[in-house]
Amino acid sequence: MTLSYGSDATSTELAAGLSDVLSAKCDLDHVRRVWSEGEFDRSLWDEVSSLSFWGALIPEADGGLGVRSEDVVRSLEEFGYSGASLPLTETVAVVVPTIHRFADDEMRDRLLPGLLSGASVSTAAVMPGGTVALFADVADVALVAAEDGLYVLERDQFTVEPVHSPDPTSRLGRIKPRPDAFTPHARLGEGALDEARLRAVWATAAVLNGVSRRMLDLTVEHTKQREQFGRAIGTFQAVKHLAADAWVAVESSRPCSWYAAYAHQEGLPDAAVAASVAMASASDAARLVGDSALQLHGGIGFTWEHPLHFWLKRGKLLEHSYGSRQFHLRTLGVAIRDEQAGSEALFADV
Amino acid sequence: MTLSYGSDATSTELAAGLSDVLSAKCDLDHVRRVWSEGEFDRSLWDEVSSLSFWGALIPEADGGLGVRSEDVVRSLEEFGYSGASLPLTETVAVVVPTIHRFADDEMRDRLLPGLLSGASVSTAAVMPGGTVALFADVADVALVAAEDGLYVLERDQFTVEPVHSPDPTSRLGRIKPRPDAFTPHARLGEGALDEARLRAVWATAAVLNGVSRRMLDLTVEHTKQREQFGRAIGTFQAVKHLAADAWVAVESSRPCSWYAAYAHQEGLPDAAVAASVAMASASDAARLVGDSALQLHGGIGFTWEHPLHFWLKRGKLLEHSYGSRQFHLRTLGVAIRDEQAGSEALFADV
Amino acid sequence: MTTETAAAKDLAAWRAEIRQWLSANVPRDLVGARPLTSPEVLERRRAWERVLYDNGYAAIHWPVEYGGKGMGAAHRMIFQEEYERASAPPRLNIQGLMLVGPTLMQHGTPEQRSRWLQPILRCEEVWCQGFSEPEAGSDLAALRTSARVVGDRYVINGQKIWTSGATYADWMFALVRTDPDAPKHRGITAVLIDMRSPGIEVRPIRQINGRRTFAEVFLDDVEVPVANTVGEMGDGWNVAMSALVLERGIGRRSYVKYLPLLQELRHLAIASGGADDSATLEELGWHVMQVCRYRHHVGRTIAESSDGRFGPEASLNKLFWSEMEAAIYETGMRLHALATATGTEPALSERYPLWEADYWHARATRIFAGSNQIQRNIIAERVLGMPKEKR
Amino acid sequence: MTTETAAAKDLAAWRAEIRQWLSANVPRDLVGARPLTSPEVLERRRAWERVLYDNGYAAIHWPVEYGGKGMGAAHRMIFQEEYERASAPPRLNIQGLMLVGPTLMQHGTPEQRSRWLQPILRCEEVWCQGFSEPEAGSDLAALRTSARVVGDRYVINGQKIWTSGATYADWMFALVRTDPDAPKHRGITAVLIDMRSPGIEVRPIRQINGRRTFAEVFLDDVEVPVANTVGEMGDGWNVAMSALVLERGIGRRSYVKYLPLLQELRHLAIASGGADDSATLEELGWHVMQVCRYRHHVGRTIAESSDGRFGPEASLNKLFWSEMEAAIYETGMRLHALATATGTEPALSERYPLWEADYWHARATRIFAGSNQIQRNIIAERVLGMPKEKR
Repeated sequence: MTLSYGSDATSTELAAGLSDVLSAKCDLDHVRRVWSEGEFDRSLWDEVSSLSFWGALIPEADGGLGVRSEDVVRSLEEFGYSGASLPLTETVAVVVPTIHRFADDEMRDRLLPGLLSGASVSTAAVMPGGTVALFADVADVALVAAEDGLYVLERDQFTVEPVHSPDPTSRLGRIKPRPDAFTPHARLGEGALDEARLRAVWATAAVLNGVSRRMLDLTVEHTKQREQFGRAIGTFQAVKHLAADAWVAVESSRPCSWYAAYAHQEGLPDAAVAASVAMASASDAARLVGDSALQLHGGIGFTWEHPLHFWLKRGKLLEHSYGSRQFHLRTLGVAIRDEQAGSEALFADV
Repeated sequence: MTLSYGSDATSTELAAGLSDVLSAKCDLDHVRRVWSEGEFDRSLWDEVSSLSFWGALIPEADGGLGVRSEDVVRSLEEFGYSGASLPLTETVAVVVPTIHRFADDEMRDRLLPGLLSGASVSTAAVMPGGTVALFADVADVALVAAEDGLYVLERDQFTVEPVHSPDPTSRLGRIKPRPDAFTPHARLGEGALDEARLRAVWATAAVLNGVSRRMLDLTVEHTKQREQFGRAIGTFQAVKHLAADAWVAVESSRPCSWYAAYAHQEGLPDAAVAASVAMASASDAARLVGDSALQLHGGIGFTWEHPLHFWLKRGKLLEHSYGSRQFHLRTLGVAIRDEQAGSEALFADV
Repeated sequence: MTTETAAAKDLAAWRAEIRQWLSANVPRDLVGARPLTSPEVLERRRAWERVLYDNGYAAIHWPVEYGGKGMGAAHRMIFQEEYERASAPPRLNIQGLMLVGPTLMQHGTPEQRSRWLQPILRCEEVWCQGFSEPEAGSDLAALRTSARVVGDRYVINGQKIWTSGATYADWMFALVRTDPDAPKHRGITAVLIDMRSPGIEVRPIRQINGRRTFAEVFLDDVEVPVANTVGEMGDGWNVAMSALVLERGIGRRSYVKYLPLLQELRHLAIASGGADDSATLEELGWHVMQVCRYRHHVGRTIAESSDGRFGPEASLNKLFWSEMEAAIYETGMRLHALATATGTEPALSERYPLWEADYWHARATRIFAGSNQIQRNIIAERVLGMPKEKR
Repeated sequence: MTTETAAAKDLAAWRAEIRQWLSANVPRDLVGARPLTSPEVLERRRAWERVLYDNGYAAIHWPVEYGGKGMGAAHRMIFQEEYERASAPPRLNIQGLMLVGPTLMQHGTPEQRSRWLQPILRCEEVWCQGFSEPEAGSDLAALRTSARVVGDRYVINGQKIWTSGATYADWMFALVRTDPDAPKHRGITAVLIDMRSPGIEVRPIRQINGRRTFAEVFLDDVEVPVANTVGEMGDGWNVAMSALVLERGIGRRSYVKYLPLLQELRHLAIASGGADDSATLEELGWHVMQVCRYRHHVGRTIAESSDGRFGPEASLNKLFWSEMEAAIYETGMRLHALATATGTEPALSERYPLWEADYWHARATRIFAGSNQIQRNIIAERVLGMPKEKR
């Protein structure tokens, strides 16, 4: 299988299908409403559920779409671009495929139908040392990391304590398992935790790149319209160079998540490095793009009324979800310390 | 005593005296010759010696000028600005005052006259873990740090192994003490090592700021002269903003070395913090200014013939002398970890 | 005793005096009171301003003849440092004390000075500034609010934006266009507008951090006496420029303001396990360095200014502190997120929403009072003497 | 087997073929030979080019009809990766193979192609590029070198600068001004100049790293047949622009080139005690990230390009690798200085002067082939569609 970096037909079609629904149902007014009302966006969740999207990564025989990991990356970018507030990343990229692969038959049969239909909402708390998860309070099913592996907790097995986040629509919360929640039966098979982490990381990187693209598009549009000193501010070199650097940051980050998904799917020796590269570069880009976006919008970007801040805040949340930039850079630093730079654990041949 | 940040009469007069000699004797042709010929610039050394400059910081009664530490800072900047290749920093700011204060009478009487007259050349290897010093091979006297304090070694007590440096005129070398060099008699009194380190740090920061100022001046001048697209490149906003950021970096760094010298002179509780701030900010500025200087000069800046590279290379050497930026930032990080931010050990009242 | 030493002693005595007075008088119940613009808090802030006035501290930089102490920059900066160290309440009438008062002293008529200066000093009349407009941000001279002269009155129509304090200010120091046919920088006039005039509507702007500290001000046939003109009619641009130098300048913000932020970073770093981590220590150290740089830049500028006025170098000040502040808040956002993810002490978690609100505000500072892009142009052209852009 | 899978197998087979051939054939005695431009080393490099030619690897991207393999971007990148992984000698005739050959295929006459293509392929004639002039750097169209038509010859006068390989090149692909009265971008013509023509003087430029890899070329009444014009007389600007896209584009530099640099950073970090230091690890990790980004950006560009030609997005490529490379060398300078100060293994110390020379060169890459400021303008205007500057 050759790596298409998102340009092949499957990837494009899947993204187009999702994008159609999102652009029809999740326009700026919708995003603004979700941010104002504070409720979980159940109607959009149901719309996406009707696409059979949640099972994208599991085989058709098991009720999924059977596409490859790298083929959902473009869809994840579209999701980030849209501003929708859903546990889309967690469900499609982490929970469904991990349960499909690592749960026993009983658990699969019990949980997958609801997850695939959208009747159950899910989330994942899989990074080292943390039990904070997005959409924790609306999750029916949660993957939760413990010292000895990855557990599947259902709604009555945990409580949720809300915690502050720059993006309240992502409903960040601390998952507090009940004392008896970590049963052997709830534990997924060997390797589930590593797998879930990798998935969460490359998938979130893709979403974050979509967030960055949206911020950049809003900004470039603004600089073409906004006039000062008798000309569009986009004519000023200082403005151009900020925009150009932002574009370079995001466009050099995007292929990294495509590759990370591919390396993971193929089981390449550099899959872990690739995931950290994807997330660290997406964070780098989001910070730079967000910074320039706010600066180039001028005052209007600081008003609640202008939509820019929805993506700014989503970006700020995702930058620190599933491992901060620093966390992933250290992972990469350790990787090169322990392996020669020419090793396939850092740069696999493709 | 109030802090004048370099604007009082003593400071200005001392700097003007040095600057007169340097601008008369150390023009661009002279600098180019020193870089080409590879010899120690003994003639310029003798010129500066004739100013009685080496004893600036020791009392008039002992043959010095009796000025205060902060009053030599502007002179040190002029030295950095001039491009002269001399162990000026080490002699005036480190070796002479440290020996004057910490040596016993016998050593003072034996060494100071030669140091003050310029008959002896001196250097200092005072940072943790290192024995590399500027002008090591021409030094008659060297301060050398050991685990139990600071030692004064004379020419026959050490050998020198040349080591690579971006600035060959600064004659970087590793001082290798002879087996019997670290005698009790050669050891300076308690506190000498801390004192010498502080001095070397704030003084080098001042020199480095002078180096940065010269690079910035050369660059601004170039952008006014060089035309592309039918106008001086200094009219382009991208060029302006690089130059403006460079200026901000160096002008916000300069007062830090003035303050560090003052805090040291006055024995303020934040003297150590102030020295590290001075050096870290001078390194920050030098890197930024050097980067922009080379970029804005375009191709001409890469020719040996153009003088920019003398300051670029001097800057690159000094950035990593007497503690790198990283070393000093860690020192500051440890300082704030161990002290509340409002403590006088971080920010003394003045 | 040399003059210099005498001066140093004088400054030390001044610091001691202020420190002692503040520690005895700062109203503890105002520390952290929120929102600062609620009617109840505003009333207490007015009361505090009267206490400052009664003790002669309302405007130490104003000349003695106008009720100040005629103090120079060094004394002002010490006052500011001690004021911030004491966590004293934010000054309520900044625009009046720093902008309008000094501008009237420079450009006003004797009648204007006797009408307006004392109420500023006593905080009986609070001022806001009406310069920015929707189409006139960085390009201030593009302002469109029009003032037609009808008899001895202006009739003013237009809109101002980003006006802090508009909801409670009594007066606005505004720029309006009195001559639509003159070149852009001509035909602008500075006027003093009673905020209670008919035709003024103030709409607070909801910002991305949820706060409403700025407002839009709509002016619909607002009548203002021509006698409220500051300087010559049509010379408002020059009046405004001398006022803006005051706004960007030294003396309104000391390094002490940043010490509590450094302290919070320190707590966060320790709480999230970074106390022995070299990367975290370097990052903390970098912020310490920046705050020190800011401190000494201010100190140097004061030492070099004999008359308390500052040139284009003031652009360094604004550029530096706004970038420094944004960087401090950025690090704090990361450390707060980290502390939240790993679980931390409630005292720190409670600070996170406040830190975030301040984080967004800190990023706004890179735009207001002349965007940092504009400041860089000013530095390049007026300090470094680089040639002007082709226009 | 799907077409995609077949394509993947084809690429894997190609990689295996090249890897094996290079490992058997790369002349070990040329690895690290310095200086690369000494006559003796040049002779061995020519010999190596002939080996490549004899085995059909001289110009795999050239069409089969001209002696290449007609391979697309993916194959070329694999060749490049393996070539760099094998530490094979730098290609001697880059300008001929990448710039002049493809340009003649696009714009040349049949006679020109049959005269010049084969000697390029066989490395019998080495080419240099004569575009830049002292007054025409970023503003290439400001070039002044004049070519007067006298009968069937041009008489050329002027000066070129930053010409790599001028000391040993046989031919120069140059831009000259044939019509001094035409607008700046008109009146430029692309010509092929025999470097042995009377009136040519080559003066190597001593660079700040001590190397002399660039030269000035002075042209004093140099006669060149008008038949050596590439494209139309006066249309040289368009010929040059299509050539420059090739120069900035993909396929000349793979991520593999940076692996030895990362390896050196790794050694330095370990040797200077940074192996367990989080700040050092983050810094190393950042460089790994950057090299991966570069790799995947190139991979993506190749995947998206069907015809092997690249648009303004190529500006990202040049901007990214030049900044990445400069940053890697900057870290290395710090680590080398640190290792020197604390004392380290001789093998690393010996590398320091070489690293430094390369460090300065790496900073030059941000200027040559269109400064990074120019690249940012191109991205903003041609990729993002931002409006052009007022001129």
